Amino acid sequence: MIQRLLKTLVGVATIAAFAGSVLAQDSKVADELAKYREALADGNPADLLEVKGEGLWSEKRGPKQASLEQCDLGLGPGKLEGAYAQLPKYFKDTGKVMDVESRLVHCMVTLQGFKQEQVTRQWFSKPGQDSDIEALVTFIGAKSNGKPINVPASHPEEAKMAKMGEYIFYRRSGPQDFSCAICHGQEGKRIRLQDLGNLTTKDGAGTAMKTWPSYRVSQGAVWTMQRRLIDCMRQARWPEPNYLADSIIALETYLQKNATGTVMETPGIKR
Amino acid sequence: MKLKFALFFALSAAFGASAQADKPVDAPGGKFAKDAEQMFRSSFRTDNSKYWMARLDQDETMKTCGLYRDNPPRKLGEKLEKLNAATIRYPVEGKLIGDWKEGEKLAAVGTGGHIGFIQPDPAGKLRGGNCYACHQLAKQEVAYGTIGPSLQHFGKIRGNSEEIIKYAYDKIYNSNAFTACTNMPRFGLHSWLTPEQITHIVAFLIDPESPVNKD
Amino acid sequence: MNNQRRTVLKSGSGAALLGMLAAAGIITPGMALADWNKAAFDAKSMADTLKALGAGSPADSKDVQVTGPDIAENGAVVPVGVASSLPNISMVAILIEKNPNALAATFVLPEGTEANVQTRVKMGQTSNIYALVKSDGKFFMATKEIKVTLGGCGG
Amino acid sequence: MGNPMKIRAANKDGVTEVKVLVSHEMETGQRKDAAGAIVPAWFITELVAKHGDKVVLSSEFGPSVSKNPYLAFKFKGGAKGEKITVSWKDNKGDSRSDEATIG
Repeated sequence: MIQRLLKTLVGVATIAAFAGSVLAQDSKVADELAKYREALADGNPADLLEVKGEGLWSEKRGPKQASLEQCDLGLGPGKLEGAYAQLPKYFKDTGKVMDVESRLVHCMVTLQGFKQEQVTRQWFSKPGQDSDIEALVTFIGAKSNGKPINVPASHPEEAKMAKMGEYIFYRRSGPQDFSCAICHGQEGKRIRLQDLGNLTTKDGAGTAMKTWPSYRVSQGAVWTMQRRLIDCMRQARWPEPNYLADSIIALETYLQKNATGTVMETPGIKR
Repeated sequence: MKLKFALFFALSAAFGASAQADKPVDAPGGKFAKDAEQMFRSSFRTDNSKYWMARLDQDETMKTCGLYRDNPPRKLGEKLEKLNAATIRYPVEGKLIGDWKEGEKLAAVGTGGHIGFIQPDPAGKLRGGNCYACHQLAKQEVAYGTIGPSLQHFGKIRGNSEEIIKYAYDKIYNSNAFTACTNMPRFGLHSWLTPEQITHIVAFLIDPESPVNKD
Repeated sequence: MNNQRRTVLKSGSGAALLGMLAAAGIITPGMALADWNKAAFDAKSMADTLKALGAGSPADSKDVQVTGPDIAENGAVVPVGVASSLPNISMVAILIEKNPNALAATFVLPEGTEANVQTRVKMGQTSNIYALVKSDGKFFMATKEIKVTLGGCGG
Repeated sequence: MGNPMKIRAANKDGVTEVKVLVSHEMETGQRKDAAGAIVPAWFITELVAKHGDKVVLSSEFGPSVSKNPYLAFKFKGGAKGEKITVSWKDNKGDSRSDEATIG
């Protein structure tokens, strides 16, 4: 036991010594990365999609030839300012906790008369194939820019979803033994050069959640939170969840709850 | 933080004040853990193959680590470490140190094994160790992660004794044999890397000619 | 910083909207568009590209700058710029040595337009970036290495 | 026709700075799709910016300009309320023009 303890202590001391020697190089790398990110910030291609989403929101479409202007995202029909920042939440009319995307699809089905399969077929874009959902979510997200995230999860159904999200966050499986927590449960770590953030804290979850939806330069597309989390599961080498799956909404509820109070800065732009 | 926990558990165990309980007081999901497991399982596309879905199954290590947020009480941790140590297999040839150049390639590769329908890896895509995602290794690679400790000059510092070589091999094969619930994958246990591939990564860490040690 | 950017966008959105209204083909394309320099864009090596641009072997100049970060987080989008204090610059080009085709873009600058252009390019790997300028009919060049890093989870 | 561009133009101390963001795939012609087939090249070849009737920048792009191209440049002159027009055409013959007012 004592031996084990000593081993750990020696290990920590060795790491600390290393950290010192690489610090100078690291800070230069960090400076150049900051320069890179700053250069991208002015001129975010997500802005092009936001304009498109704005058009789609007010355009009369679908079998019912209706716009989405009466869509209730939780603050009342047509109330968009700050709506994204307070999702996911419990909706009486469906009896479910819904995130921005499941609620948007609900509106497209109920208000515009689309079939769910029809509107979700292209839920994310591919080169040369635009996604209406991506554009709409970018537009809806931008309407919460500058607003604090507010998901207290005080309704019992919301509290339950947040708790179930926490369970999934720590659940390990697959050929790499991954869970969300192994990369996102500690302070001050990075994967390659990307800061990870501790998503169990307000700061970490806030930094992560406030910039979505976000234009990803590595993908050449805006990613919604559903897309982000479904891809996390792909990276964990797990099978593919359904779009709008409850497990994804549960994770979102958990993360938004942790991030509550953080001011949104969206659409973001990142690697 | 983790060290604090380790200290706490180590000390409490040493004083005989057993910290072992069947369940931690704050298990993730609380009273909804069972519901959450069911919901999670039923959230996947029905056209995922059975073989893919099997990747969601958890062994005892995974279950315990999740339950304790990767900080199991020391006694449980030791039990898991013994369990995992028993899984380690060695290459048929018996040689634990291979070709550092092969290891260097594997350390940089982060692809392989992705499934699903959006961006799966094509069949036969090389599965790498993705060591740089979490560790600093060769000096010239600046894009390294910090989830794990720096391994720069691994061999230069520790030498190339048989014990060190075996330690490196065992650690890569099954990291949980040393530290239960570490963030590091169990590369050998899951056949993510073959024993031969592991020997190449061992060489990358230990061979004096490897850029890990040379620069 | 992001919020600041949003403010800029908001105040400029009137202009963007105007742009949209005017967009539907009111201004016919093709006007004043020169012929695309196929030979230069198809050239593979630096030398062949310079030849196709009629630049020969340009002299290095301290009065030409390649701007951009030393490290790119992703090769798909690398912000680069060219700036120069040389007189009467009529043309600027950006070349990426290790790309399959070195030439990324050329800019013809009429009198009154400053020799200060920024854009974003793709880089397949870490490479030298060259800025080529034509000043008073003569070509000058400057270079900078940009490191392209692998990022994220790795796949 | 493509999607609208985002054009910002601001005059400060007699110099107008123009920033353009264009919606375009910018396919290199070297990428393979999921089935392993080469995706044909599709990229903007020419882009021209005008201040009123006067050309202030005329550029040629290759496929290594990033997806959704970004461009920033400055010219002497220009006044608040005057028009900036940006036009592009691509290798498939598609084209588009948008305009913005100098702010």
